Amino acid sequence: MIWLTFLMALPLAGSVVVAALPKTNEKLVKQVALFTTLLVMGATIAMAVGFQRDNVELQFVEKYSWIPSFGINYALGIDGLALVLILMSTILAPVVVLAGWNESHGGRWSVKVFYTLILVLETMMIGVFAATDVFLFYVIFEAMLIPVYFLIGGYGTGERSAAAVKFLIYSLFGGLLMLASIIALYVMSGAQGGHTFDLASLSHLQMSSTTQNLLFLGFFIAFAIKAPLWPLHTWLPDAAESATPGTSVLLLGVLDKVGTFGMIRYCLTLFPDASKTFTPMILVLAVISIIYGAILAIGQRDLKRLIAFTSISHFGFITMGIFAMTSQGYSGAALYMFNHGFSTAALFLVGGWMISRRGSSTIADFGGLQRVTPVMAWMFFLAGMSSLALPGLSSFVSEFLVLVGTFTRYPVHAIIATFGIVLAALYILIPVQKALHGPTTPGNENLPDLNLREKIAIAPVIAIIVVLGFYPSPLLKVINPAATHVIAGLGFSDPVPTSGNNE
Amino acid sequence: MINLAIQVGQTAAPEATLFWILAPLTFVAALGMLLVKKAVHSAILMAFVMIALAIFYIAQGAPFLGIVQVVVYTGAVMMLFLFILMLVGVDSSDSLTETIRGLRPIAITAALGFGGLMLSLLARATLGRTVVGVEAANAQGNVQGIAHLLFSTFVWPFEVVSALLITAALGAMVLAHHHRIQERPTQRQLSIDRFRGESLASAAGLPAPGVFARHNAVDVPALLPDGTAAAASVNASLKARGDVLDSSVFELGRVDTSVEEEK
Amino acid sequence: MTFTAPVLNYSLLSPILILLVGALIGVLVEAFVSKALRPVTQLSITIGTLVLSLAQVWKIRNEHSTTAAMGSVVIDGPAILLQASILIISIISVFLIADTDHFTALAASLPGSDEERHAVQTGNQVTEVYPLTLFAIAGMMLFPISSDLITLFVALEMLSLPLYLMAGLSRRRRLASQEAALKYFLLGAFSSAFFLFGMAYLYGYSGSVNFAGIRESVVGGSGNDVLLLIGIAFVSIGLLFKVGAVPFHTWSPDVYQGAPTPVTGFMAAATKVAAFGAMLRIYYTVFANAQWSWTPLLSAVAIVTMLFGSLVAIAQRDVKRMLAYSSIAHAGFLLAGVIALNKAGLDASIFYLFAYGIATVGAFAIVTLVRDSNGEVTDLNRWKGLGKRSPWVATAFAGFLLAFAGIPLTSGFIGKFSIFSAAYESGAKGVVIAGVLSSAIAAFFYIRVIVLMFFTDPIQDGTTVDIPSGLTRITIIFSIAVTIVLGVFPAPLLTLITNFATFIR
Amino acid sequence: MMTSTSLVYLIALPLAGAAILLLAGRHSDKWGHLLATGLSGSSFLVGLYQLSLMLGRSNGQRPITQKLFEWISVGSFNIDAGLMLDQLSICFVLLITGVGTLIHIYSISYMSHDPDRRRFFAFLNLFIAAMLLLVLGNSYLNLYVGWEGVGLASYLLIGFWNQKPAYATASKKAFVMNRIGDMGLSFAIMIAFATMGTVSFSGVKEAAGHTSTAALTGIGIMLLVAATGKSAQFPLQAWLGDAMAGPTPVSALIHAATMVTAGVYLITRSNFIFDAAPTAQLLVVIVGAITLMFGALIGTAKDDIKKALAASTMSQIGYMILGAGLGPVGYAFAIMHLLTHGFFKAGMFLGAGSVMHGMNDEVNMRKYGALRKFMPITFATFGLGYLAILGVPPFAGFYSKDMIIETAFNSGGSKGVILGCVTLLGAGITAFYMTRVMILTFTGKSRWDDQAHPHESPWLMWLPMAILAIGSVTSGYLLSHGDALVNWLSPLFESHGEHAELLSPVVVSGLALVMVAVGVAIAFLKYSRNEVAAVAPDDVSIFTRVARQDLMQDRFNEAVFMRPGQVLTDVLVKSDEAVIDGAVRGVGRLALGSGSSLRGIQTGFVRSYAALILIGAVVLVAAIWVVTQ
Amino acid sequence: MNAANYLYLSALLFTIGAVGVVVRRNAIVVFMCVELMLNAANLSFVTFSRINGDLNGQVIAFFTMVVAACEVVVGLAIIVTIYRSRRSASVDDASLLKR
Repeated sequence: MIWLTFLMALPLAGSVVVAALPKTNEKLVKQVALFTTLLVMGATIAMAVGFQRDNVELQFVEKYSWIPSFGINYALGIDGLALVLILMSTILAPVVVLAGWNESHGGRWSVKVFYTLILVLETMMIGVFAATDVFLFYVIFEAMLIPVYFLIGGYGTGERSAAAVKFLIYSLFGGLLMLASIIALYVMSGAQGGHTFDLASLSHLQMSSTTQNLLFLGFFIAFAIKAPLWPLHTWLPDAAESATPGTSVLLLGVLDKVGTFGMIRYCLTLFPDASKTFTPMILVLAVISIIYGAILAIGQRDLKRLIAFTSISHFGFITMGIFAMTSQGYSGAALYMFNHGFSTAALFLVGGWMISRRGSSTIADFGGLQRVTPVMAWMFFLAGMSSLALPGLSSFVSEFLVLVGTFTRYPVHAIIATFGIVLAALYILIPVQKALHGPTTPGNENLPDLNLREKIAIAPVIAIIVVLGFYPSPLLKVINPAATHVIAGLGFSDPVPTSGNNE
Repeated sequence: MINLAIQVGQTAAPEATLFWILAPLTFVAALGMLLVKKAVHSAILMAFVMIALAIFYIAQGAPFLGIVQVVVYTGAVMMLFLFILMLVGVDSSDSLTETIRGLRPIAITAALGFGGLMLSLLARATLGRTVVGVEAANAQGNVQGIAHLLFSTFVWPFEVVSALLITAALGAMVLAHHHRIQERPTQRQLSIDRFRGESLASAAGLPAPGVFARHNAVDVPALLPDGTAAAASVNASLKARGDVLDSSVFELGRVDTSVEEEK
Repeated sequence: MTFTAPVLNYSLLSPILILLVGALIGVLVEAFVSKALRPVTQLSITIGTLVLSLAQVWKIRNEHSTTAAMGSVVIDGPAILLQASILIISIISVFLIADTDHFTALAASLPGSDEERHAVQTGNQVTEVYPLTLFAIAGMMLFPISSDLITLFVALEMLSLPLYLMAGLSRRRRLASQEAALKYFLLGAFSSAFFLFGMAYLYGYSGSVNFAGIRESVVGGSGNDVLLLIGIAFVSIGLLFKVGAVPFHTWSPDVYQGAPTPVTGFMAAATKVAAFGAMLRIYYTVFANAQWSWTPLLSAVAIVTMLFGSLVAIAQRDVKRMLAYSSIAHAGFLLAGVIALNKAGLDASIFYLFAYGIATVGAFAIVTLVRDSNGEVTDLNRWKGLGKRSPWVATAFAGFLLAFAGIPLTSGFIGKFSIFSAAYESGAKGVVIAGVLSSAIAAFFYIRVIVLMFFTDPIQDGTTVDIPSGLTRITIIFSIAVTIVLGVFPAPLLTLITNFATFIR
Repeated sequence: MMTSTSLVYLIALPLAGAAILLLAGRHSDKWGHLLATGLSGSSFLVGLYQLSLMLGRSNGQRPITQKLFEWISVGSFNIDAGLMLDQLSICFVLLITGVGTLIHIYSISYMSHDPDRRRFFAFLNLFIAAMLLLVLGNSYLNLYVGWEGVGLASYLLIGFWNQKPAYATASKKAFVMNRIGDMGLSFAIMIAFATMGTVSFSGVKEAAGHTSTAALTGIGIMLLVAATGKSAQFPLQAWLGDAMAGPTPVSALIHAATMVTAGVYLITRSNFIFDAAPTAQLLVVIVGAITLMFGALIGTAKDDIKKALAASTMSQIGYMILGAGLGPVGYAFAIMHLLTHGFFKAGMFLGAGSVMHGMNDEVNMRKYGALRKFMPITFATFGLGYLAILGVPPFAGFYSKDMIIETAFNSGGSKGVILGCVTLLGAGITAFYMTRVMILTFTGKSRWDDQAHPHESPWLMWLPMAILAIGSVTSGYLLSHGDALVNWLSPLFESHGEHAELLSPVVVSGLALVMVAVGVAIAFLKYSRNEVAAVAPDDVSIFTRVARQDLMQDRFNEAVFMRPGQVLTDVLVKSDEAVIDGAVRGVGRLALGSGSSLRGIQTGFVRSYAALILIGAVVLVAAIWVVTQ
Repeated sequence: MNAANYLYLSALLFTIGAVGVVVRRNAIVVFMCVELMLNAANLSFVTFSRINGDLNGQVIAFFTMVVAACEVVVGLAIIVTIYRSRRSASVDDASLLKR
């Protein structure tokens, strides 16, 4: 079975086709890109059907020798978590293409380049989640930066190049720290029975606790930059402010997930003891991120920056769930990753449409949109509700799982984090009021409502948000086995209810 | 310590005398290279050092090298140096004041440090084997011995050095050789050019130096009617070498032309 | 004393001999072929010679692990690999040199003189560059395979002298070019004096001029180490000077900037291979057992070099100077491979040298293309918007920069990874950490250039991109292809290196 | 427990209505309101059907459940999407769907001129569905979904006319303050799961017996926080007055009859927790007592008819909370008051709406007067509601409120006395401000301006009012006749021993009636005898002024939470830019600066380069010198 | 008389040469100082040759002379070129390229 390679090859082939098309035929370029992403989505779903839910081992495993001198393999394989994230990525891709049908206009380069980059990025998005060889993971992890860098810098708005550079430098810095750790792992593996980058083999390495702590930090800082965790977050608002909405969706929705995914896949697996050592510190950072991100979001005047800060808050939740070391926390975090992808996508896409219609991203420039463009306004409202984790929408399930899972082990952290849900109400409702409610701001009277293409693009996102709010079981069933596996692998089991002891 | 390990006593007395006379002189001469102003003097001192070294070579059982040192190094290479020095200006002299801030103290410290440390280290060094002396190797003659090595063990570098020589020759040619890419102008042509030029000022030829001047040397420019110096009257290469005397010393008082204008 | 005729093993020396013969033919061509025909004749002779030499290297690849020329040279795996690398880099560099617009029409003419103008108008060319290049290449080929002090010294001079000359042959900004030649020459001679002095002490310490003999003394030496250490120190100065390590780097920014760009590319790439090749051989074989003495010092030099190169490059405004500082930083990375002193370090260094060399030539090839009416434009501010003006050229340059920065999927990443892991394996963690840190700093200025090219609007100042001539185009395409292929599929080359690279001692 | 398959229809019907109306958009403008009303009514019928089924079963068999699907299941955290209908929920179901349907009917006419009537009905249906989920959910987490769902519906409906900035702000305020309460519910669920390992009602009930009091107290307090948010109890009461920004039917349904009583439901539902956590229970009582006085006092000073009613609602819910806090004896009475209040307060709100309908949406009572003649039906229905809330026998309030007062007195000790006095005093103040409303609105001279043409509302509007008025009159008697409600609910509550009676029911009723009479009398003296100023007079006592400003609650919130919050936000926004990002930029600048200064080494002079090499050599030699020492 | 004395002398001459490169400004003098350094190295070679009792050192010295001669040719050519362009043989004047 070469499902995963096939999945990665599809968009790559698409990008080649797009690159080969004439520059002038923009429509065809877009159609090909859309068709490719839809094809990938279909293929992913087909693959997901064949996924054995109860099997905690990696599935769809592929392994070919890549650089034998270093023991590097082209090794792929997915567990429930990876499957969920790949699904998210491949569903978001066509949505982004369709939703941002015109956002590539006005960039520094042609439409063709935009879609070539998007398709290349999709290949890497699949690969980064599927890689089971640390080296392969690192390669994709770093290489992904390049297309995003050009997408931000080439097609963004405002201070786009500065934002792109900031993003790249930040990420590269983290990546290099991780590289140092990877090198150390590689060398140790050589001393303990042969050079390898195989994740499973590396997880059995013997190392002193100091070494483990240092290497853990190397990985963790890289991921904490990626997933922006306070105080390493300052690149994100700038990047999100400058990027096109579609790029932002892929950046916040998918790329940043690599950070939290990496914490689970690499930090926890490779350095279980160090993970435990650093858990208290990380939890504090996560809680700070939750509250800090929320407060900063409240204080923003720019719609895109606001959304970016909400994401920082959400990533705080995800990180907290991961390091709560309970199955609820883990599954909640995993589910949160998926859900955040869609709720942020909805916010960014609708926000993007609002911005492109109005020609400004300052919240104060909107006003009364609900009267003018009701459908768009409702979509924004729904997306916002999902972002503040309204019960019945998908984010609620994950956020609550994270909180409950954290509470059973770290009640204080959970309690502080819960205050985030009140702040969430503020950071969503304030822009909702300013942008959608009130009298229509002069100049906005004739803004067009969503057209059919936009409706079609946003529909699946909203549908997923709503359906998963009521029926998250299919995803949870895929995630749970991995959750228990990982938690048990760390030597943890869920805390037992205390009341049993009081009898 | 080397001085303990090496007991090369065979030629001790005369060689020691030679050394203790010549070595200080060599040292002083070398030091002099740094301290004298004129490049030519440096070169002479350098030649002295080289000859002294040649003597040391011979004293140490390397007569071939000593001769080569005198013939090739001192005779050819140093002459090349002197030749170029002539070209650049034989009596051009360096001012010895330092212009790069802080370099002088750094250089002196570095020199003292380097020299001192090297001497101290050499005093510390031990060899751990007995000193052989070169007599055995020179048994069949120094030249024969070297030739033997040169044409057997070191034949490859010897061959390769030829490439180096070619490179050097080629390089010198590239940088110094003018292709005659223009016909040399004939006297007739020059004359025509002079009259058809933009101005007839020079048609009658350039002013001769010393004309109307208070001095008649070739390096003193002529004076123009208004008392200023005529730059064109001095040979260009003198000027280039910086050998032109400052003519202002010889200038007449300036004629005030502005008064005439006012009338 | 009976004289036995020396055995030279000409077949093993043939790559170098072919080059020398080619150079001599070139010299003869200068004398006998008409001016009009010289350029094309010289170019074909040079390329032909290089290809022939490469073929010869290929042919003798399995005869390695022997000494030749009475023990003056060693032909072993690394030797073959290094020679092949030098030749490949040289071939693509010669393609750049073939664009005569970079070289002065008449070196002997005064800058700005009528004579010079006339020489340019009549299409005069300094075709002597070709034989000089061949001599330099021959020196470079010899340098890393030398196995006695004399050959080493002669090779060093043989690669240096032509480069000194070539640095001064630029067509534009000739004063700067001549200044570069002067600086390169004076400092080069200065450092080779140190090198020679160090050799004297090695000879004094061991009583041998042959590497094997010296190594024997290092392993089981009698007496104390003072002479050895002085010898190592001074020989190192000479070598570190050639590779451009701090504080012996000072020549490189000035010379890189002043020299004609094709020469800079050739020098930066090929010299580095040769010098590091020799360095690897000397440290891995001759000095290996005195590791305790030189590892700390060399580590310090490596760390300082990486950080210095990266930091100063940030502040540069000239693309050639920036690349020069970048190459200083890379010298630091490569020193990590020397410090590693293990098989992995050797393999990694050879890979890195090849990958870096190719990318460097490619980068300088692109520098030659950006021009205005006065020739090349190296002021970075005028590179603004290059991506708009000529996307392919800018993309290729970005590719090289990313390779220098060590971004995955480029050869630079594999090189950096392998060299750092080798250094880490040998316990040089400080060097690795400094390397990682300076990579982060370095990324800063590589990215800045990318920003300038792609994300800044062009200023209308007459800067254009020259349409690459066929040969330059080959160089660029080849370089970028190698850079990417080695980033994605490095396995064949790495395996080849692993199988080949073992020093015979 | 028996399972059922039909419970879901209770929720599904209105939910489908909401979905259809929202998705179909303008296409359903013509028939949307009818569909919504019909679906709400059908849900009511389903409720009645369920009631009949329930009546047909024996006491122990009455609760029924339905598992819809597995909702969340991770480790030991297993939550089904499950419904449970028992004696308590059926009361609510009928109240919600019954009153809800009436208000739907009322709204058909009330909103007929609004272009967005369809959307209004969609939200109403959404509310009904969410509220039903709240009362039908079989676990705290399911309840939580409904809990926030009604909050959302409330937000949407308060802000229905959100083009007015003040209304939009009011809706936001309501949502945020509700969220604070919701946070309490979250905490309660988390504690419950951490200590008991379950969050279903049945599971918690079972585990409560062997759970530490501390944990139960924690859960109880957190549930109380939740209740204060949703039921506008002290200290989270500030949103309710502003919530009157919504259309009047909304105020009637959500902010009087149903949603705001969810807190009472929650406490009653969690009786097993509060019974085992006396501290939490005491707090419930205190909150109820404070709020009933608080609301009553605010009510005395409001000139806006809806806000006066809202204050009254707050106060009446205070009664219920107080009742629920009195333990097993109080739960049923709290529920009874809740039901009767649902009738009369909804009726009065609809009456107010009717008045506004006839008065060009004027809400200031000072501009009313003498409407009795123009709106006789409205006057009649409103008047019946008035009598009910006053607790005049035999109207509904008499039965329910007196029970609470009586239970309060009998709750023992000084606590009983204090609570009894507070409730009595509250009854008196209630009588005062309700009489004031009656007088200002319906009697005296007309004070309206020329544009107003008061007229009676159409039948679609007065019919629901009339039905509710009938309820106001009869419900009290029906529910308390033969302790019908108490017996009906008794299987749900653990009965403890009867308290000693401090005061007999007759005495209590007498005292209450006296208080009411006093209140009415004062109101008559103050408002009926004197001319009422059309503009609220300024020369009033400090107490009136404070009461007008809702007892400074907004000012308090602003000074204590909003201002510091804004300052904190501003400071953080600036410091994010200056400190955190500044540090990052500082590192960049440091690198650039050191690079620039290191450039200085490259002087351009070949001699200084040589010097550098020489220095390098000296360093090396020195190192050797040191090493070989 | 100890042969090591030659080594001391050689070291001193080398030091003087090195310092001369730093302190002198005339390019030709600078270059002569480099030659002095090479000569110092040669003296060491010859001395070590004597100590070691073989002629290898002398052969190296011989090679050094040849190489030095080549270097001189190239070096002087460069110096002459730059002198002609700049009319100055001072190494300090050649400082266009910096920083």
